[in-house]
Amino acid sequence: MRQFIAFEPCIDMTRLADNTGIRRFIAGLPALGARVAVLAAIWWVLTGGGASAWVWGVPAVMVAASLRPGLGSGGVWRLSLMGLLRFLPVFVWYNLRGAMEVAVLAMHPRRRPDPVLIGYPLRLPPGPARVFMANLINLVPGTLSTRLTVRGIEIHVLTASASVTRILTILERRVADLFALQLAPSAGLGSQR
Amino acid sequence: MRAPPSPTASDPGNGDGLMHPVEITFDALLLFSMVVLAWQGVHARNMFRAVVSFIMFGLLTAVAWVRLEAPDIALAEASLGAGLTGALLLATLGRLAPERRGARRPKVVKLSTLPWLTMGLAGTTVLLAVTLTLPAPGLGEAVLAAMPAAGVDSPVTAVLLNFRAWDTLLEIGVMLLAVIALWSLGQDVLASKPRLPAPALPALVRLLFPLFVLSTFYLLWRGGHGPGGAFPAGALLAAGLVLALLAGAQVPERMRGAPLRWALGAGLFAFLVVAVGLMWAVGTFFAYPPQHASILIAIIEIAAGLSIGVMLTALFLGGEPTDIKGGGK
Amino acid sequence: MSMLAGIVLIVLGLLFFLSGTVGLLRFPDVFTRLHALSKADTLALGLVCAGLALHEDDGALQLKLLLIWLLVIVSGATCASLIARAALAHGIRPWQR
Amino acid sequence: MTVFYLAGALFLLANVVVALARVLRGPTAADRMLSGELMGTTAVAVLLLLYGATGIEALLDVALVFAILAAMAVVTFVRRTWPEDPAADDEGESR
Repeated sequence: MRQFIAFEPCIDMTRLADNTGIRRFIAGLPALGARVAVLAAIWWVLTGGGASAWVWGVPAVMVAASLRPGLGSGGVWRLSLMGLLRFLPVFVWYNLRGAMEVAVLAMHPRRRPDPVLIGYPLRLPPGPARVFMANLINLVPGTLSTRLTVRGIEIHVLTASASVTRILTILERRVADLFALQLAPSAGLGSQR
Repeated sequence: MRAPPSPTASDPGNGDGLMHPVEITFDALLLFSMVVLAWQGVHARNMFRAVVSFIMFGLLTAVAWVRLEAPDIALAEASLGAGLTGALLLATLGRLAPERRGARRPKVVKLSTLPWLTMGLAGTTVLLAVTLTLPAPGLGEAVLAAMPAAGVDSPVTAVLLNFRAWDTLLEIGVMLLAVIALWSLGQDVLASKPRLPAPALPALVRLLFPLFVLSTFYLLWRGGHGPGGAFPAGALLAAGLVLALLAGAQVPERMRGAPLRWALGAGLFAFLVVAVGLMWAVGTFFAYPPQHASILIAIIEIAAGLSIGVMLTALFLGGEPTDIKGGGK
Repeated sequence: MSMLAGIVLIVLGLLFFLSGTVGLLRFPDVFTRLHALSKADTLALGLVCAGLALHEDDGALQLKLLLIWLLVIVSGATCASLIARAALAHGIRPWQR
Repeated sequence: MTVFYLAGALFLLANVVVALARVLRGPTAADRMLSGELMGTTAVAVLLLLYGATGIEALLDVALVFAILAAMAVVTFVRRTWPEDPAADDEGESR
């Protein structure tokens, strides 16, 4: 499996790739294409386009698409467009709410945080989606991921309340949509520690 | 975009160019916080506090260069100050013995420093007075007059890689000497710490790395007609490489020998080839014919950007890459 | 109209920056302070970027502002976890009421 | 309009100066690092506002460089200055 950033509808090309090199190369093509397309778009954003920009841009995109930092594969990023549309509003809303809650807590003369560490068993399959979720947790109301373990995430909660697990469950479902993944059957609610 | 460039500290109050009170307050506050941070950076007794102060000082220095309408230097300061300088200091701190790491330094300010302080202040005042009497434009007009033959649209790049390219050549040579000196001292220190980081870190670096490469190219391209060029681009490339090393990447086995040395020397090599080649083709040492200046500068710029990036990374590594610990994945 | 909306967004962003700083100073331990930074500051920068984008009419520049925000948000979210993990590993226990 | 942007930048700068107290007070190295991170984010915002005031597009590039390097200091910090060391788990050395 190769690591790449891909925005493609869910045609699972990797399933076609068994062992043969050519097949794997062909299977990697749409991924490489997607990578090149995304990087070319970013190049356009950086430079604003124009002929002289693309003289540099074509080699730049090629080099950027082919160089890897040598950190192995993080797994496939296969994003679904519909999932993105479902994910974005939820993310924006939660990010706003998270910032508001922190702001109120910081500004309020008497209210103090009441933090607690909880474990949240992840239902997402291992891979980039889990890391994405762990990072996302830092941006939504009252949660901060501290450790990603095999079983789940250890989370520092700013103010202990029942709404945290509900938010996390909703968020996890939206992340699964975004990555076009199926969640594992429910592993029960987050256990207090 | 909208408003014309606002008057700044570079032309203090000549006629209509008076600064708005908000600007004056901003500059004063900026200056104040820079002095505080510089003081902390030098005199803080907790080493870590000193390093963080220095990093923050670097960030504010970039803002100060922006206020002085020198975006070129701001860009260089941003790419070095926010990237490699801080990383070098933080890594050095980690190499100190644990008891010294967060430890208190002996108190430096004594009463005997007072004469030195007075002398310093007096010297600064004299320098300031002398600076104010200097003719204001400097060499700016001479540079602008020569721009049509420069081969690039950015005056700063023209000076660095055309009019005074000789200086830049020597600078790159000095950097290379520093790397050679460092390699002769010992082997790299990163290889001894193969512990794997949290999965979030490699994920971040895998995501950012292509962007580092892309923006390196962007700054090289930008250098042709605006703030940018080989130095900030090289610094950015180095930051990307260092980030990859910090996330657990190893210098690949097949890159350790000749390819690494070629990358380190590419800048100097390109410079010398162009300089000597021109002597053979045109008859003068290192004087670009105007019609080819643009492409020659581009070649040198790419080679120099690559070299600077790899040299800075080598300086961060702190020695020649070893192949003792398990190789690249 | 978009001028006014931009100003409102920027002012909101500045207020969130302020609340992030207040949180950094008032919250009792490193974990709670991380909450303040990772949420308030990233949103604050997003609001400033959005406000400036509204005042801008060049599409590439608007997207550049978005790119800057995305870079900061990705770095910020990852760094928050990294610091929290390091602090726990160094035996810093979360503050409790 | 220019004055509005400049006033915003001034506000942010004052904000950061106040946050410097966290560098001085600590108590742990992580706390000091946090104010460094705050400074990075704020510097990006200040540069964007200065861009708004002056219209010099190069300032966006400076902000972009800051943004792409935002993780640099923290990553070096957790990997080199303060690496996780199981042996030192319960003493938290460089507080």
